[in-house]
Amino acid sequence: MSGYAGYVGRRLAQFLLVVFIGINIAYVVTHASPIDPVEQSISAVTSFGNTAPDAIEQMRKSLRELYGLGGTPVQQYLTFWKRILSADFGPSLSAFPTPVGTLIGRALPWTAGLLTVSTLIAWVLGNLLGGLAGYYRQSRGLKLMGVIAMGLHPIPYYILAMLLLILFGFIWPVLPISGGATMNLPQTLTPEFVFSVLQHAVLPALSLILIGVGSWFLGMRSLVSNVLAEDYVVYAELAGVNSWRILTSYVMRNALVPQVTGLAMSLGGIFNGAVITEKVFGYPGLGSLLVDAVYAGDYGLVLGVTTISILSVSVGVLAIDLLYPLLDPRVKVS
Amino acid sequence: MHASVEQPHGDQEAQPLLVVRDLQAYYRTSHAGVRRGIRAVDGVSFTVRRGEIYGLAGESSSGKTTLIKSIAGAIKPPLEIVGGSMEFAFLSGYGGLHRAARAELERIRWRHLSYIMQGSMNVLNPVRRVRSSFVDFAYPHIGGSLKQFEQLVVAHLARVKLDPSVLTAFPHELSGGMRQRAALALATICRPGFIIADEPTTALDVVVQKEVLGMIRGIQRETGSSVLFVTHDMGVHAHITDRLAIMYAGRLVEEAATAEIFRNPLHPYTKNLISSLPRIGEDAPRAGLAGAPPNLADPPSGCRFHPRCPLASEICCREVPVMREASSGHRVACFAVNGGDGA
Amino acid sequence: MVAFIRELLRYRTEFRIGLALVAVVLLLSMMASFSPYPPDSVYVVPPDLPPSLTYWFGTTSRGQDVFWQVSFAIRNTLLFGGTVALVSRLVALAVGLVSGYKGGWVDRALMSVNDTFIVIPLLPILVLFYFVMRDRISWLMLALIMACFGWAYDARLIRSVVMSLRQREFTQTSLFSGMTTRQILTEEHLPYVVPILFSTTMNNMVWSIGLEVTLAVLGFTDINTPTIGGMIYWANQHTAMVAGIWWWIAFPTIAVIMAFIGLFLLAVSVNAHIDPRSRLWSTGEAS
Amino acid sequence: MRCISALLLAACVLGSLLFASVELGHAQGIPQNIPRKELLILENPEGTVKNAGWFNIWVINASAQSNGLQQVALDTLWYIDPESGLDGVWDNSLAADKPQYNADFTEMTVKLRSGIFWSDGVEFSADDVVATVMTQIKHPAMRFSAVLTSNVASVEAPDAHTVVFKLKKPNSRFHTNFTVRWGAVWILPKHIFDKVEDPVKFDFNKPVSLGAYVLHSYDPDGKWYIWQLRDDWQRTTLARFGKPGPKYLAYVDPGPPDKRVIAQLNHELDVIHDMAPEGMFALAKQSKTTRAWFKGFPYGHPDPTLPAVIFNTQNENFKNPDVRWALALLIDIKAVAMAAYRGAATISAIGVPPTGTHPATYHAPMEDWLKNFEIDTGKRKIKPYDPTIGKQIADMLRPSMGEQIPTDPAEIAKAFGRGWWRTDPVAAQELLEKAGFSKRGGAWITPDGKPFSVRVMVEGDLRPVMTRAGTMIVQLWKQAGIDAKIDVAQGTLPTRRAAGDFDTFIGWSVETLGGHPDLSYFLDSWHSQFVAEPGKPQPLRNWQRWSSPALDKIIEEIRTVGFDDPKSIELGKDYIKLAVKEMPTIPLMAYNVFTAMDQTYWTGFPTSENPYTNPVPNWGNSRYMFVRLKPAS
Repeated sequence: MSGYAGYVGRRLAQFLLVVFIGINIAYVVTHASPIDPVEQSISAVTSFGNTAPDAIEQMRKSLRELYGLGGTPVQQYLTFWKRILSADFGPSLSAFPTPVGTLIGRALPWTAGLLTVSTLIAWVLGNLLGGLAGYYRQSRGLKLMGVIAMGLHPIPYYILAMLLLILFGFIWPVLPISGGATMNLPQTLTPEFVFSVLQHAVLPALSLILIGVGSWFLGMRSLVSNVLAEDYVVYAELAGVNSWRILTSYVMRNALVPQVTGLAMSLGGIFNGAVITEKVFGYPGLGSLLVDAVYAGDYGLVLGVTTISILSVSVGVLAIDLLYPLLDPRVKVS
Repeated sequence: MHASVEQPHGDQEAQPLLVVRDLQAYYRTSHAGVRRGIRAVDGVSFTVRRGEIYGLAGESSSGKTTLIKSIAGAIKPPLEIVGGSMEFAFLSGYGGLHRAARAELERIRWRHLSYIMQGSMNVLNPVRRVRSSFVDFAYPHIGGSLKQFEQLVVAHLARVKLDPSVLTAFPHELSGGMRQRAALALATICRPGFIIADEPTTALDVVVQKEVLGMIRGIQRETGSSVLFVTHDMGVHAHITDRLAIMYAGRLVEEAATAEIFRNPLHPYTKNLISSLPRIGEDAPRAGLAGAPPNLADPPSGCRFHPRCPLASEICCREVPVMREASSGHRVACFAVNGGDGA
Repeated sequence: MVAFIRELLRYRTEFRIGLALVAVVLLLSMMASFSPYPPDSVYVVPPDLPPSLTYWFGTTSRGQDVFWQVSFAIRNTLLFGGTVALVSRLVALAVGLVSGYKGGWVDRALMSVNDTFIVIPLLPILVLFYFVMRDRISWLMLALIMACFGWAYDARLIRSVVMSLRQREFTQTSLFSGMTTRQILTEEHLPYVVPILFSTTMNNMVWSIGLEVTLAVLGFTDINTPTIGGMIYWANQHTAMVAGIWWWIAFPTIAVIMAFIGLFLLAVSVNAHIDPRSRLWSTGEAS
Repeated sequence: MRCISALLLAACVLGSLLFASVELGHAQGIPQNIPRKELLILENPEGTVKNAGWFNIWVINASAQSNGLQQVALDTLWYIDPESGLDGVWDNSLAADKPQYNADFTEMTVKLRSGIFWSDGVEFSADDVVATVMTQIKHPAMRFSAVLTSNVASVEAPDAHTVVFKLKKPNSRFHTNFTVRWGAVWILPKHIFDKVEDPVKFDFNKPVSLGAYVLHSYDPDGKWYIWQLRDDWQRTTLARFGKPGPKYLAYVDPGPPDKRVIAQLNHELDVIHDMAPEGMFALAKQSKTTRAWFKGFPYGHPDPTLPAVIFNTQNENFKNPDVRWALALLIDIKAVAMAAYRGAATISAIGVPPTGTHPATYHAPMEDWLKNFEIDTGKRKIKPYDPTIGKQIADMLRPSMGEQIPTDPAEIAKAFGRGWWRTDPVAAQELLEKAGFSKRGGAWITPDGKPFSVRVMVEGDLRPVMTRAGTMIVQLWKQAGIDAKIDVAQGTLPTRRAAGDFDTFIGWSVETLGGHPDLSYFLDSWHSQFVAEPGKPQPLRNWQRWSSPALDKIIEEIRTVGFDDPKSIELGKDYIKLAVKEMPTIPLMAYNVFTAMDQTYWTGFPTSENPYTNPVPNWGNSRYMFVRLKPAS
């Protein structure tokens, strides 16, 4: 077990390194952005009244001060890290003085909820059906499902989402097509609100599942057909081991290993948000916040979202690496 | 020598464990309406007696694997049993496992028929501990409490000189030899009457090979099982089998007691095999035989060996030789040996 | 090679269907060179006409012939997806194989780089990049950037496969028999990695083309060059979905789906064919 | 196999249960617990509001403005209508009368109404106006700080209903800062802001209203805001026109254009702010209850805004008016109108939007001057104006649109505009050659020997119509041998526009009051005193950075002439003539906004037949709509 502890230690060090480099790259890239938040604010402000250049210069100065953009680049960089380490992303520049944390905190539950659930459903469904399709190769239903998965997989997501929206929002209008919950419903944990949230999540989730299930399905099916040819499966079949047991403990269990890797990474990646989902279904979330922030040159907010994203993906990757020896005992930890 | 637990002592000649009659197993494919058949096993007959180790030799793509697949009932399209029958002592009336009812199969497998595979070090599920393989394979047949079962497994492992600790190990944590022995224990834990062993020692180094062969022999003696032992390695056959059949291009060409075959090979192919016999453990190619094994999709007419046979005559191209007893218990299918009349 | 393809054609229905689909799509994309109109010219034909004998795929609200637009778009999109896939596959393969096989500090160093690429969110970077580059951003440049970010995930996958392959007997045997690392990698491991490579290539292309569409829908691509994303962008600008100009969206979508199903079937059948274990079942070469 | 079947069955049952349960509930995108009959649902084009709980409109990063805040919750001194208005275009809102200037326009006195109350029961008074000015002057990071600082020397309230502004320099148009045309300087509640330590960091949540509605509820995720009619609505300025019809207003983010159309077809969105022309056509075809500004084609409401090709006149290539003219003569306005609006555009050759009262004030009277206007191509003199282009567009559309297209010349002029510049590649070539450009192998070379490249910056998705016009213009220029390319600056256009980081862009630097002939609303900002150095940010609206001593003279004269003085119209015409000669921007057409109104629940929307206000729902002026809305029977 000390080998494992050493492994964990080395892996943790690597994790910290990756997070550090990642956040630094994000910092550099966002600060290389040609969009100046001050100019963005000024252009928003000057939509009224003609303003002399000297007045604008004055406004610019006071904004720089207000936003804390003064100081040398080194000082700014140090301030940035001080903030990160105290888990405070500072104020948003495009929604000054609202803290970045508040904005993210508002959007995150929606994104995390929708994407976690639909990623998980797509993963379970895709792997289950893909596993069955790989195992029962002759089943017509599963073959058909394979064709459907193949066809759904490459449809541009935007098109699929719009089609669903037109289908269930217009031609057969049974599902809400906008927002995260019914308007004018207090966001408290009442059964009514929860139901409304679920109801509003059906279409976005369906679109994500439909688009996501295909790749899991196809991946699992080919993994299973590889595993099927393995000696231990052939042998277990010859030995008359219960076929459900073979499917689950022999075939799926072995084929799932790479799929778990994929799951952890896509779960980590959900913090990027699903910009198009949010756009099409008017679903609240991090994606549009992020794009808005980029537009506005609000690098405080961009960095906040990217940092959270970097952290969560890193944790996901770390988790796989730490769990990998458990999933696949063949892998030596050293 | 102990007899099978299930069967009363009896006349072994009268009640063989397995009788294969004129078995034909083809791979059938159909492309754009054109049906093709690959005659991997084409009219094979033999008998495995109780308590013996029956060897089956032949080079790659001679149809050995197809033959044992057919016997084991592991038939998946495009493989088809086209003709013939296989009668097991423990399963009557079906004419082969492939026709047996599902429930019947589940009852028989592992209890009466087990299997030691080629590369059997890879037969253990890599992501589960060794114990669960024993549970999956044998527990349904043995029953009782799990604790009792485990005691039984531990006892059985001792026979193959394995420590009980292997049960909690993952397969990859064991050495090749240990895995081989664990697989052997797994195949024999139910004391089956019939064991099919398909190249069980091929990938092993000489020392381990010898040890494993000894164990197979030991367990077979102890349980009185019959073993169908398939390998291309004539050295191994010499070491372990009681009787030996030589297969070529989907057909048996010669069958006799092992010692008899080595002493007095009759078929030109057998002769060639024996003369080019490598020493045990040496996996060298057999020299001295021109040409390649035939394409079974379009086999040569008559005796399938004739294109490579030094003794081939005109009749060999035309007609198929049948197995005839050349001396007591020594059957051979060759016009040059049996004389020129056809089937 | 020819014999191999002939064999595939003969025994694999999937291969035949796949080949037909890919051929149709390739033909369509090659037609682009014969377009009577420059791809970015508008109002060259009457707008909003449904598919007819004159305009096979109809015309857009911008007065373009959908047939020629799809032809340009699928060509550019496949070129784009192919470039991303090719470049990122090369990197993924190199990193995955070396990292998985070598292990130790090489693995840790490579995986640190790899993980950094995995964890950095791509979308804001692409958007920022677009802001900096503006109209100088060409499809090739976008493809290279996406390739930079598209390899890491699959490198990890390949590495994990190699890591478990490494534990298998034949690797040890090969090692003892004095094969070099390079030999082991190419001769022993590649056959196991190739199927994964194929399927990740598909996924990578779907991913990159999907991302291209996403960027286009958000308005972050070069709208002067027709791509599938570009077509959707313009269709969107003309609310083609609700305006009933379905052919503007349907045909590019169908083209993408055809291309992918075709490529997928090709990959699957080639995979199955080179895999000695499953080959047995179809050509019946019994052992 | 049995297992799979069972699984599939389970999945199907589960799926259908989900849908069934959904069908039981309300599947509509309308607020809960509010009677639909009392509710008007409008689009807020700002989309999803990032910082939803922020209502302090007076700070620099004011969150949402057109979420109902400026339309129904706030108020200021005057409103000017881009259309004819409920009671004339001018409305004294909080002010009791028009602004009173002294003779040299250095002092403005405002008389205020009495009996107007904030929604928390505090009476509105002159102190609120003074506080509005002083608070903002004190805090440079507040929204109107710069403009107030540069104008106001002091502001005083001699009594509760009088405010006196002392100005730093003469400005006869100072009151327009407090006059709503889309928006203005809104009056803040002194009694609230007095208690606030730092007004820049104050969220003003929940907002105290001076308008007729108060905040009822809002989405913390910024998708919707619901406003409720005040019980004491009679104590607001809107009460003069009667009781507003809708008891509740919902300003929502309805998503992309396709979805807005769907939402209105489902009667879940009463007023769409804007969409692509095709969406408008689809709605007109599919919905019997949808009404737009025009009953038929071209539907859209012409906003008093003038989309144009705006040159960066500090760029060497575009310094010469001959070049700008050459580029104008290469444009086929009919093709642009088709590409941008499918013909549903109101074109204008001169630098004033063809909307509101402007056609009567400027376009019609100047027609003769335009017909006789000549330019010198260096080789000859041509008369570039073609007065029949509006008619040509109508004729072009008639075969496909039929009866919707008017035949009466006056109607055609109203809907499609009058004339424009005749496409004249020969004259354009001569002009370019006169400017020292040369054509080599079909491609134009600048005088300093480089390829003549023109980037046309557009805003992409955010302004689809402009993007489409830009693409067409690029195509036309390209055909003439100019290396033209579209440059999508989605999201960055405001920054780049201000920074002068462009060759040309499609946008507007001309915005007028619409209902009033005065042009100083935009023109004053064109004075060379505001033009920034190259590389320095340009304050609005002179994005073309054009400076002209002749124009400065006109502007300075306007500053000394009263707002309603007929002389300012003459000065306006002088500006138009100058701009035609110099062509600092190529005026294209009015910004037609496809505002679609669903009459299923409400009737009485403003239309071209009953043009009492601007229906475009993000305009502050749209509040007048609410008093005319009646429930549909």
